Amino acid sequence: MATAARTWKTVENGPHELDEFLHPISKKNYGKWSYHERPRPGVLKHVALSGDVLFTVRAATHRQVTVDIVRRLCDLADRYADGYLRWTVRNNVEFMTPNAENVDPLIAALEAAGHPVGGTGPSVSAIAHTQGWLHCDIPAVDASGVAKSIMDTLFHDFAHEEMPNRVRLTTSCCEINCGGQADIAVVVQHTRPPRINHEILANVCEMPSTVARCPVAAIRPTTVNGKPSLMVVEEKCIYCGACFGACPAMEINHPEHSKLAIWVGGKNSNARTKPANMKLVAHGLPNNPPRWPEVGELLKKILSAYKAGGRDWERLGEWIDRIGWKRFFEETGLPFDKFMIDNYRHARVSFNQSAHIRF
Amino acid sequence: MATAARTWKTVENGPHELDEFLHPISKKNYGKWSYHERPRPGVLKHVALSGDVLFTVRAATHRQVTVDIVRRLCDLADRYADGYLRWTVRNNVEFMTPNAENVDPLIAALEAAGHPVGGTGPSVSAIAHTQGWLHCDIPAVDASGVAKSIMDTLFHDFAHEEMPNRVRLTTSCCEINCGGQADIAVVVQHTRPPRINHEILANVCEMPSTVARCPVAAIRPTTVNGKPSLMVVEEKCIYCGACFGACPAMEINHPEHSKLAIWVGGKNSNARTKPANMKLVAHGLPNNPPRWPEVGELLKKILSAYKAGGRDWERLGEWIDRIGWKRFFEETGLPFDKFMIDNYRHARVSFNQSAHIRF
Amino acid sequence: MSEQEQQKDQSFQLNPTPMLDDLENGPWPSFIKGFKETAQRTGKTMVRGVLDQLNYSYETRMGYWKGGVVGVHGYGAGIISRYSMISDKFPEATEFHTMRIQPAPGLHYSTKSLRHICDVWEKYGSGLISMHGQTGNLQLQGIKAEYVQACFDELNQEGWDLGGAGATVRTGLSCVGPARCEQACYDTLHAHGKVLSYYSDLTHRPQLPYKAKFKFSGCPNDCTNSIQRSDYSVIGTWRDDIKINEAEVEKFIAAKGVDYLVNNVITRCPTKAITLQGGKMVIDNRDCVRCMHCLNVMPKALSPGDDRGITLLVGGKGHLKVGNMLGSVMVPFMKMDTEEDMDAFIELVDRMIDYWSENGLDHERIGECIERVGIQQFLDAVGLEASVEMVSHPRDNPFFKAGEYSTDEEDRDAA
Amino acid sequence: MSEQEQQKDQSFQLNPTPMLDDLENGPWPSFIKGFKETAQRTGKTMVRGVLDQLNYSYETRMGYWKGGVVGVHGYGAGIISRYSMISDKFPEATEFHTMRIQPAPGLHYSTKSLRHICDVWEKYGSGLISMHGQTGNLQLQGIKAEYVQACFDELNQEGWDLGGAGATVRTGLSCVGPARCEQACYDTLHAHGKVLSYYSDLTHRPQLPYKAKFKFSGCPNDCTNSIQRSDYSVIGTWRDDIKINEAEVEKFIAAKGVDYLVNNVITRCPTKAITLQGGKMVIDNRDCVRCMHCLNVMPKALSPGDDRGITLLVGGKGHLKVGNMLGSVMVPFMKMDTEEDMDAFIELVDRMIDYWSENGLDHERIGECIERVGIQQFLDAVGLEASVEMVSHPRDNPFFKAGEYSTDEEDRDAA
Ligand code: SRM
Ligand code: SRM
Ligand code: SRM
Ligand code: SRM
Ligand code: SF4
Ligand code: SF4
Ligand code: SF4
Ligand code: SF4
Ligand code: SF4
Ligand code: SF4
Ligand code: SF4
Ligand code: SF4
Repeated sequence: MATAARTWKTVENGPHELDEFLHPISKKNYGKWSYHERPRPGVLKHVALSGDVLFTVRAATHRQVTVDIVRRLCDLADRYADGYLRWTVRNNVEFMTPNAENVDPLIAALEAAGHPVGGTGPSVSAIAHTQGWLHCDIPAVDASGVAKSIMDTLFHDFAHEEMPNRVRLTTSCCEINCGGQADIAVVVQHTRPPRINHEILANVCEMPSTVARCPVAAIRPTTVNGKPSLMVVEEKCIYCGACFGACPAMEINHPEHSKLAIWVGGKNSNARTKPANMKLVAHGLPNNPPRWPEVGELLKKILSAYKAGGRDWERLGEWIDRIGWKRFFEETGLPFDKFMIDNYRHARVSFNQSAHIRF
Repeated sequence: MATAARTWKTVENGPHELDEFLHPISKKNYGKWSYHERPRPGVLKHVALSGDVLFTVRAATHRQVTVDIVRRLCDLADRYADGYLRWTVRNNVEFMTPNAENVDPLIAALEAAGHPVGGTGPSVSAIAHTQGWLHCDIPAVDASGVAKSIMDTLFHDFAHEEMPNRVRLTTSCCEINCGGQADIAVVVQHTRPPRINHEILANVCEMPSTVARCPVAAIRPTTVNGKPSLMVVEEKCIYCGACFGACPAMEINHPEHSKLAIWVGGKNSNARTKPANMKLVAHGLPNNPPRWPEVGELLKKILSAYKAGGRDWERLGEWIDRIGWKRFFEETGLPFDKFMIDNYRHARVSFNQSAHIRF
Repeated sequence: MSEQEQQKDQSFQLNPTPMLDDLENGPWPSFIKGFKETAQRTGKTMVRGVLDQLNYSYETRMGYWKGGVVGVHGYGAGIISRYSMISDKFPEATEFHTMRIQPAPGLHYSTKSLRHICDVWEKYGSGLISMHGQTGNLQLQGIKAEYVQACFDELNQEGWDLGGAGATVRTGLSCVGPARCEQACYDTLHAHGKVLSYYSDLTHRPQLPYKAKFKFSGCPNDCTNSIQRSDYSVIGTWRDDIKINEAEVEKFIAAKGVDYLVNNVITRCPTKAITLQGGKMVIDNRDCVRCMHCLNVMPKALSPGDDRGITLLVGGKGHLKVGNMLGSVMVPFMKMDTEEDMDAFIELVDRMIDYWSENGLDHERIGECIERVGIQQFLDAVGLEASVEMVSHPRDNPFFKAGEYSTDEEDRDAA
Repeated sequence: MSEQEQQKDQSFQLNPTPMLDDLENGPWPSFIKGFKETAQRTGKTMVRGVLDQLNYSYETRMGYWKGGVVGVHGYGAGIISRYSMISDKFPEATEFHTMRIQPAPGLHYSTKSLRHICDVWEKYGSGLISMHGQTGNLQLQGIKAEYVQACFDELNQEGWDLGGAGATVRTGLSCVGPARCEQACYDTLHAHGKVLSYYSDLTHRPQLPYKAKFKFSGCPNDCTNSIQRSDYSVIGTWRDDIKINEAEVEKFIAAKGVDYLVNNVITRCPTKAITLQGGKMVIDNRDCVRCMHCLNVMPKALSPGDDRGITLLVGGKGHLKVGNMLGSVMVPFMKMDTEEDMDAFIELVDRMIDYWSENGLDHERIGECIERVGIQQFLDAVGLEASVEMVSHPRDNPFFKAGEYSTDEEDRDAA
């Protein structure tokens, strides 16, 4: 087949046409919605200006799905949602129907098929996660496994709306952080410089690109066994792993020395406060497959303090802004340490340049 | 005299002993004060836990005073304040007395002597200013003249407490800004790179220090007429004038090209908000002695918008935070321009990284 | 012969994966369970190999994939090639390439279209799908290089195109917007479709300093996380007053009480634009920054105004080099109603991409580029006026070069 | 022969200074009027020369002073020398040096002491005084090099010492504090005296990378602007609860009304630590950040707690190089009641100055030095524990090196 003559001429259309994929009620009331309600966790009810009603049922998937799973979801969509379905930006699947009586059976069928319903309103929605050992070429951890383990632990709060506001989690399998900012993020953290594999370097490395990739100019050309190679000035290196993305010979990953760190208070919406970057609150957690229990425990601590203390509509970072970082560390029992003080480019702007202190 | 044998052996005591300079009521109630009131602009009434009362009368000086003026103030202190007086950090003079009946005659005498009383509470206190052409070796403007001109213009608000909160002004005669951050600051701004006086450079310049002083590494060693000298890479230079402080051959000042800029919203107290740096709102104002009328006009505009719109206790920067910078520019009639967008080291942190916009 | 056509070995058996098996437990859907199911049913050895290698990764706590070059005819991007570094140990996992497919805007599908994808994918590939990647691609995960072109051709005939990778425009992401949401201030789905189609060439053939992402959110709730995760963040907003349904406001207060109104609406407004006056809420729209909070709490009572459009924020990106960079306002407002509006938008973005293409360093995102050259230069180059809404506050340092200075000698002498 | 002793020329006349004369008008005190008065009375030609040169500056819009080296026996700093660059034009302005004198803490004087200074200064100098410089010096402005030593010796006999200049500890500044202010949480005046006396040697002899300034404010109102303008900003604070005089609170509310309380106190608290409960104000001291606002508005009703001490902020400085830098918290709290407390404070600052002396670059302030080396290294070197109060928030980028890593070869192989 691979050698058979190709008869098809590529059509470079970019994104697929949307028209044929929209639910008829969506199409009819396109851009003319009035308001929404949340009848129960996992279900939205949107009301159009025309008076039309559209129920949405949101269910979890594990993102790394299969043709079998997709076909099963299609079966449910054919049965309960007029043959349409969509995915959310957090890998949840959504079924829409104007028929209120379809909602409960759909929920039952989804849960029977292993797709719990939830993730709406002030709940913990699915984790936005990345590729990990399953596919990426630079991961220090498996993203799908970490995500699965955490969601098993926090499951109650996916299926219930009991948080002060929505909680968004991400996990990322290297410091590059494809998972992005979140209320709570679990990100790989390296604790030592890359070891250079001089054997393969000459063959696999575009050396000038690799040198340029380093944010602190710690990589220098050198000669090893008479061959051109690279070296790392270890005092300068900040263990970021960026060079490994450029060149597989810059071996940053290590079963012991690649750890996990926890970040909190990221926020993307503009509601109330401006979007905010997440901040480091724990690091050096062991890379402990298959369940990474230390991570789950810590997330539970953070979320239960937030659940207990946060006010309605306060996102996690807003709750901390109100009570102060000192109390955040007290109430979660996490230790603050000197590494959590920024010493990178804009460090100064994070210093407490005031006499505002909580005692 | 200069050659006469020296008999005195220096006593390196640092600050002068305080004890003999404290008013007896201060000494008696030292650290044991209960509260204060402001009976009228320029007058404070402090009440001690002991019940003792101490009135303070605050009057303006022009800072660049003389023995004649100081002696005159001493006469008043002897007559109305038991022989003691102090200066504030803003170059106002203060007389303290436990006798309420001394207050009015003291005020009258001070004003007769040319020292208006005021500067307390929500007023415009004296300008903290710098040396200027009178004394410094690098100024582009005369600080005392600018300060005098502004205070003549704003005089009403020194003598009255009609502002939303206290207003602190500074002026500085070069970009180094010895006058410091303020609610409103008038600071020199250069609009072109230094011209190098190669004639004198070799004699007066510690070249490596001068090179090191430049924040953007725009200064390079070169040779001029066979002699070692310096050159400025004009594309890099940010016209800061720092090199001129290191070396008088780096002639940054110019009667036309050295301008004045206005900065607002600096705040040093920790009351409510954290201390804040001031921000650029006008630049390219002409250096126009002896009265710099353009500066005074602009300050009046800013202050009258603040006076009209600020809420009680809102410092100028807090008022702007509430109404937004857009409206600040609208209400003062000042134009915003691209140079007011930061492009220096921490520029990014001043960008609007949100969809929060006022229309 | 496609994978599917290979005779299924009747004796197909998965190897032991003790570390992975633990992940089959628990209430959350298990990807391991899913993989095993598909492997068992189809007998795909690639999936078995991948499970084996993954189990080995769990044991050794190291990853074992390396990249290479795999593509389709005429394109320079869109396939992420993965070769096992330990194929001697796991020969079945030797190749495991991913095809990045651009879904429709808003991640909408018909079951018909999805079933077709599944059929094609089962024919040529592993049957594993990542749905969706963080950038928004439908990731068909696990195909051998030899089947890539055929698989693509079959999909392309049904309107599916590849997404970006490397130094290209990437697949876009849009919120559900007008299809279902009352807050949508512009047609995110149409804008997404139009803009990304326009950039197909730049998506398929690396010609840029580095990647460029677009995300489209219908309102400042920013359900696509665009400010954080895209170079071009397109967020719906409005310029006139918030629309108020007074009857619904009264119902809200009657149902929830004034305390609730004060504590959950009024005091949460970031700019104190809302005040309580005689037990009623009054919005001073001049102070409103369109944060969405009050509209979120009271969706029946409050709605975006009628004069709608978008705010464009530029420069969002991840951690690399500079630490996380949020996008910042580049165009405070522009209309986005008509095709002409969208053309004007594309024209503007074209100028930005052009500037960046010419001035960006290798592997430098546009946000980093603007930070390096200084925003003034960028604004001038793309023909935008500075606006105070681009900043949280004006500069606080005096290090700027305003105006032109004379370079003639006379002037030098005067100095 | 001192200046004063020089026979006053009977025909002494000021030259025309048309630009300056305009500054004699207006309600604000006029320095020109003052200068002329003193010049006329004393016939000091130096003052005439300075007025002439200043008038010329006003005409040409350029300054004409240059520095040099003038000092007193044994000291390396404290005199700012000024020579006219155009002494051919204004020979009377040839020399115009300034003596920086350290006043008593809080800028307090007796008339006796001031009169003495005036007499000595009229004898040796111009009679012009800058009272005070921004750093807090009494600046005796205008003396010839030949009279400097004699003038200093006479002043020093009455307890006046020189302040700093160049790469030294500089003269300190303290708020009026316990001498008159109910908010003072420690003895600013005594601390200022003690600390600056201790640093006399470093004040008089340049031995540091650059200047170092101390400012002492009795409470977070920071009436000395210390956070902004000093390397070591010492600010009074308290650890226990705000003291409340309930009767005065009631009087306040009775007099001003609940609205005023809400709008001017409660809603202004930066951390929402104050709530209105049943028409009364309740402070949750755990959320209070000691900003002073409520105490400022209600000085009779609210006062700082009893467990008082200081916060030390390090690194404040002006524009040069890095843009304005505000000091940041280095010691959230330490007691400052006893001599031993102050000794402990000095010991700590000594360690900071030592570290900076060894690690600071030429002309680098301690704040810049800490920023360059990274705060971790600084904390370790001076023996301080990291505290969350040092930051507004923990780091938001992953670029840190936590913990030690093994460097042995075995480990390398394992990788
Ligand atoms: C379906 C989805 C958009 C899509 O096109 O896929 C969506 C849909 C809605 N979002 Fe969202 N949001 C969705 C992702 C997001 C994200 C991005 C994310 O989760 O990664 C954000 C930004 C989160 C952040 O700040 O980090 C987001 C921030 C919001 C907010 C602002 C919340 C806040 O207070 O900060 C609202 C307002 C609200 O909750 O009323 C909102 C409101 C809504 C509403 C109520 C809008 C409406 O009127 O229909 C929708 C139902 C929300 C619900 O779950 O209760 N949506 N929303 C996304 C569902 C993700 C999921 O499966 O969990
Ligand atoms: C697949 C995906 C993770 C996932 O499992 O979802 C992914 C995977 C990779 N990302 Fe990513 N990124 C993915 C979304 C993101 C996002 C999120 C987004 O787009 O919303 C980000 C943050 C936003 C941004 O663009 O910065 C992201 C920031 C990065 C970066 C850091 C870029 C930066 O400037 O900070 C890199 C490194 C690089 O480009 O050199 C990177 C690089 C990579 C590479 C190419 C690793 C490498 O250099 O070899 C990964 C290929 C993995 C693989 O085997 O497929 N990926 N990456 C996501 C793309 C799926 C898709 O196309 O739908
Ligand atoms: C005398 C002086 C201290 C000294 O040792 O010299 C002083 C004295 C007092 N200050 Fe101050 N402040 C003095 C300079 C300052 C400064 C520094 C400055 O002016 O350069 C500040 C910081 C200004 C800034 O943030 O930029 C300052 C910020 C405050 C504040 C905080 C105001 C705010 O809301 O931000 C208060 C509280 C208040 O006003 O009730 C305060 C309060 C006070 C009180 C009421 C304290 C007291 O209870 O006695 C004193 C009378 C104030 C008045 O004028 O009404 N003082 N005060 C200074 C008088 C300067 C002058 O002549 O105008
Ligand atoms: C006299 C005085 C201005 C005034 O009229 O009040 C002054 C005058 C000078 N300052 Fe200043 N500074 C004076 C207070 C300040 C302050 C305010 C303060 O101390 O509270 C600052 C801001 C805070 C700080 O320390 O940064 C200040 C920041 C500077 C700087 C910038 C330092 C920086 O790192 O940003 C320089 C430049 C330098 O040191 O190279 C400077 C340099 C100078 C020099 C030495 C100019 C030079 O490099 O030749 C000036 C000598 C002028 C003269 O002829 O007397 N002066 N200078 C102030 C000292 C009087 C006194 O001792 O009482
Ligand atoms: S976070 Fe890192 S390891 Fe994970 S998918 Fe992205 S680039 Fe790969
Ligand atoms: S890990 Fe980061 S800092 Fe270290 S050498 Fe590699 S790119 Fe540079
Ligand atoms: S601001 Fe500049 S010119 Fe003015 S006194 Fe300070 S250093 Fe001299
Ligand atoms: S003016 Fe400033 S930027 Fe320009 S050369 Fe001098 S020190 Fe450098
Ligand atoms: S971003 Fe706004 S318009 Fe889009 S789905 Fe979210 S709330 Fe609705
Ligand atoms: S949208 Fe946000 S800023 Fe505007 S009034 Fe509502 S809460 Fe305030
Ligand atoms: S800083 Fe505080 S203690 Fe000192 S004078 Fe100001 S208000 Fe009083
Ligand atoms: S001192 Fe400031 S932070 Fe503390 S309760 Fe009063 S207003 Fe709030």
